[in-house]
Amino acid sequence: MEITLLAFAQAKDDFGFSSQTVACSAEETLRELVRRIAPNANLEHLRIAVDCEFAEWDTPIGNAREVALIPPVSGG
Amino acid sequence: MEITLLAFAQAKDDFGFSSQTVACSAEETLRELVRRIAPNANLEHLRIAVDCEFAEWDTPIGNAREVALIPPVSGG
Amino acid sequence: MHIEIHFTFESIQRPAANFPNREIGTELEFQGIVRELENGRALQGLQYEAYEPMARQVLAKHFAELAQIHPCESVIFIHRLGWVPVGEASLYIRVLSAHRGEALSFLAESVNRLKLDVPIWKQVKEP
Amino acid sequence: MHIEIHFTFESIQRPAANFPNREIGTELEFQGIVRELENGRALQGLQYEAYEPMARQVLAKHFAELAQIHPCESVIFIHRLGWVPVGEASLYIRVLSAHRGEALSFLAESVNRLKLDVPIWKQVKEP
Repeated sequence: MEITLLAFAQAKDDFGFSSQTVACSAEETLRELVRRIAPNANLEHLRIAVDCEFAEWDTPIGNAREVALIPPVSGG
Repeated sequence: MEITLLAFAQAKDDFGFSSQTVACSAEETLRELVRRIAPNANLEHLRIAVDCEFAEWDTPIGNAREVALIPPVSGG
Repeated sequence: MHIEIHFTFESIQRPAANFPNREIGTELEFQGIVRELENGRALQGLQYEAYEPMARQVLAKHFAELAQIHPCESVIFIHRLGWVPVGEASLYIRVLSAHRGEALSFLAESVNRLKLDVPIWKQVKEP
Repeated sequence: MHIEIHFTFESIQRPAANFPNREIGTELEFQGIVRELENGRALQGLQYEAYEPMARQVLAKHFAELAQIHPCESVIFIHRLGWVPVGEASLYIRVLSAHRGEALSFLAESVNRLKLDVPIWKQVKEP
């Protein structure tokens, strides 16, 4: 299976992409997925969203279609 | 001496005037002044202002120029 | 702090946007609109009057006091007088500040105080 | 409750005043303006981006939840994206309600929540 991995704002700069398609399995967790793409990235202040909802890093990908790296928000 | 006595909103209806010039002495209190003009008026919910500042009913008129009867306010 | 207080017998016109400096971060505008129902009665509008010189004096005091507690750059206060039909604004307040918290508190407390001791009255009287 | 959520790369245009019924007593409008100074640096402007489908979903959830606590009739939310120069609005929110307390609380808590978990970002980057 494949998912779309999105990165925004500071995460886009840190990870070096804004969107990529990633092959993965439903059992892999979000943390494992991101670690595989960016082994050295600092995930400390990063939240993760699955199909437009915040998710836990240790959740399996399951049937997700879009996973997004969400740095601290600063709208307004 | 003379002062101007003003009445607004419900007080204007209750007292039957919006403005009148009243002869008085500096020693007369605001309550005595109003009681003299309107012996039967109910002053319970009424505040009184002297030269655009709220005053106590039992203050002497002193050198006031304008005294106003202030029913409960309802602006906005 | 810039303070403007206006009374008008015409429809309230929103003042032109005009920021005094490049440090304004919040523009907050409040309009009080005449509602159809008051105590269960269906109204066509309300009649407003003010003891204008005293209202100006009390409002200016409120704004100066509130600016000490919630520092803001500017307040424009406009109250309509005379007959105000349902659906039209009787009150307009614009507050400018660096940060939103100050403008929100300044506005909320200005309106609370307005309803306590500013000599303005509404009455249910047809024009 | 009427909810509108817009994102725009153009200057924010204030929507036409439009009251859904004769029971609206408060119109409250908030604009967040880009300030020149951020952490002591003098800026020319800020660059905004959003994860728009998620931002819409989170905002809609916030508004629905807040409407349960502070009943309001309508909220229009407009966030600008891309380059926003100092002195221009990045955010506009209009709330309509019967009474001012609800609109003030709804607005204040909407902006608080916006800054917690709505995926919108500003960055200091020249265009």
